[in-house]
Amino acid sequence: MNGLLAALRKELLLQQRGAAQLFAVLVFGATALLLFSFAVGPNAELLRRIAPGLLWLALLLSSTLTLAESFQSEMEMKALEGQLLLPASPAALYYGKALSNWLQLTLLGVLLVPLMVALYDASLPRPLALLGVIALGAAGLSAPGTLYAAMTQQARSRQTLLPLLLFPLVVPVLIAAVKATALLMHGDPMGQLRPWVQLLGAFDAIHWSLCGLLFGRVVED
Amino acid sequence: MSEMGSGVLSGGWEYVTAAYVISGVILAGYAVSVVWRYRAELARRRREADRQRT
Amino acid sequence: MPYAFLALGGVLLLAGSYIGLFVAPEERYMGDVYRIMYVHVPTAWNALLAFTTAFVCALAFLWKHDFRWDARHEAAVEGGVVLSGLLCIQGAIWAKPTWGVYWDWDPRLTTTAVMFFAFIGILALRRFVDDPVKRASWSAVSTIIAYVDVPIVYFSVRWWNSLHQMQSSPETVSAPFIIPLRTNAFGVLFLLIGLITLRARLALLRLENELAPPLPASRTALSAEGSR
Amino acid sequence: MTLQTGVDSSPAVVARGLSRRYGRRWALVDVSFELPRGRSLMLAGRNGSGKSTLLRVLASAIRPDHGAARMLGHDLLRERDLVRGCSALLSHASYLYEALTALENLQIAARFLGRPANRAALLPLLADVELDTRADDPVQTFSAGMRKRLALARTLLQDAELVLLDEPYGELDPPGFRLVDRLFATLRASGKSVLMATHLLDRGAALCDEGLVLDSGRLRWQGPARELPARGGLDPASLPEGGA
Repeated sequence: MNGLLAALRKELLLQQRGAAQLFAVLVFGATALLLFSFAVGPNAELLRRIAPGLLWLALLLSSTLTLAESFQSEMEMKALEGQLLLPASPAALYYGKALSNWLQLTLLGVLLVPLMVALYDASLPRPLALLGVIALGAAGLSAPGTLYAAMTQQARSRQTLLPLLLFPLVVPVLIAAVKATALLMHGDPMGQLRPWVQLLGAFDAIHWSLCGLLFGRVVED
Repeated sequence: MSEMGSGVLSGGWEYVTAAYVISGVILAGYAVSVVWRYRAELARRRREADRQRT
Repeated sequence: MPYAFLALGGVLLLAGSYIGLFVAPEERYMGDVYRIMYVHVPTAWNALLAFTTAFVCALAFLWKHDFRWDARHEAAVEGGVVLSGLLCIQGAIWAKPTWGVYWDWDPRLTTTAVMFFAFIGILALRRFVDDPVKRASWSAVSTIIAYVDVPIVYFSVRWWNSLHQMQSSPETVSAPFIIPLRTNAFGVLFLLIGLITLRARLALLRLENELAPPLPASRTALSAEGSR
Repeated sequence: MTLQTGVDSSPAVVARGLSRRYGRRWALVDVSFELPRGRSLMLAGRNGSGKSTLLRVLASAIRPDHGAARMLGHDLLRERDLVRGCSALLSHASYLYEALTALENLQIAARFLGRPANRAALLPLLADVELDTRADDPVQTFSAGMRKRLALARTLLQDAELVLLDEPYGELDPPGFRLVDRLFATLRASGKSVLMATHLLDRGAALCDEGLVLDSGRLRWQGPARELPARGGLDPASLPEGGA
């Protein structure tokens, strides 16, 4: 518990210095949203309908940048190894990092929403519920993403490897988050929101526990 | 080519043939590649052992 | 030994396919097209079996730290990738005459495609990591996560595509349908066993080439008790 | 928490047949030695002779492929966390964050250790390595020698019974040399056991009790540290076969 607290304060310090990086990723996500509309064409009706999907695609694409970056400073001077030798438990280090990534991705998602509303003329009837869905979806990206980033940051051709490993894995997150967002934005006459949120919750629960268990085998020799 | 009769899907042998041929080619191809790579590795080892002896 | 499995698997596959193509009767609704099932279903079973084997080998490696499990793991992942790739192609060929499109977002087929990409990613990871120890642990960890992910993917795709749910499986209860199906299933199984064994041997040979030869028997008594 | 009676009096290091390979190369082959508690040992050998590997194995940063060791009575393989709790490694990698300040880097380590992490508690440590005036500058503005000093402070912060120093003199200026000498003496005076890998034979021999020479990962000579310079130290050819 103490270790987790220490890990969280470490992440807080690192995030303060990395604010510029978060901004750059945000610009990347915004550019992606803009480009999607060019790919689809100036069809307002169609854009409004697929807005939830485009939002999550933009978030997914930018998440790989955030995730990869989060281990850059850990591996540069082997700071992570130094903490393991103190000793800090791998689980505490993992959950600290995963929580920090989750926070950043949620923030990113929240900041992309107004842009989506403006670009695609999407309606936003339940903003708080949407925040909840974004938080759950971001948690689903962050848990396996943090683990894989720890691996790929030490491998050759890491830029390709992280999405290659992560994207197939988070198909359920993408499906459930897009569905839930769409139901929130376009109305939910059949009451279908609940099972999708539950699916997101189940994915998060499984991956947050499993990846925490396995992280030690990734960072320890 | 296909005659609609009693709701039975008729014809379609070209799909069946394609499926069997592709399955055969991929399975046989993979089997050959594994055997070939294994043999090549064994041969490489033998060459290396010979070179070390001389 | 593995060659015997390969030969047996090949013979069974030829026999099963012959029965399935020319002896077994037409199916009531699907006519002749259903005959694809005799290769499709055995491929599906064995693809799942290969990934399950990979999962077990990954657990065993993390538990035992023995590189023989890493070699088997690599072999099983590769076999599973080949079979699941084949499965997607077969599924697409079957979907065209039955549904009119090559890809129908059928939950089983889509899950197979996701698995195919997930495990291809693991093969790529193995390519890009030079240290054998890290490569083995990392790919084992990835296999465990990917395998646990499979049921979640399946359910999410099923709910997602619940609008047109037509899991039309041909009737396979009566004997003339069962015989070619089982023959081919065992055919692919034996082929898979032979290929995984051979591929694991190859992986072990390559591993021995990457790792320094084991040290000559040590002089100190305590040194027999190593970590791996 | 081991209640074994032997733990408190057990030697600092008992290594038996430690071996470690990197890919095709054995970096460490069958190294066995003992270091009594409270003593210091100097590791000598050429570049790539396995000094760093040995220290990293003993610090449990990497696992040995063969062999076993007990550090202050704790098993290196089965009681990793206990070993890590009682040993501190000054490594080639500085274990620092470039973007953070000197003080923040120490604070991170102090929080993991459960020590007070406020400014007042950590500034004296920075003063020990003569970095107190640069406490609030980010590490990326530091020179290599200053990073070494900060890494040294981080190692001392752990206050471990067993201190493993990999090239502590590397990249330091002459005042830095004297600083390390002073810190070394303090460690010895407080009863810590110290292992130090260094190329500076005369300096190391003056400070350490025992000496140990590695060559291509093998133990080539073992004896009192003061005899090391006389034996030509870094040139293994001049050493007697099999030593000790």
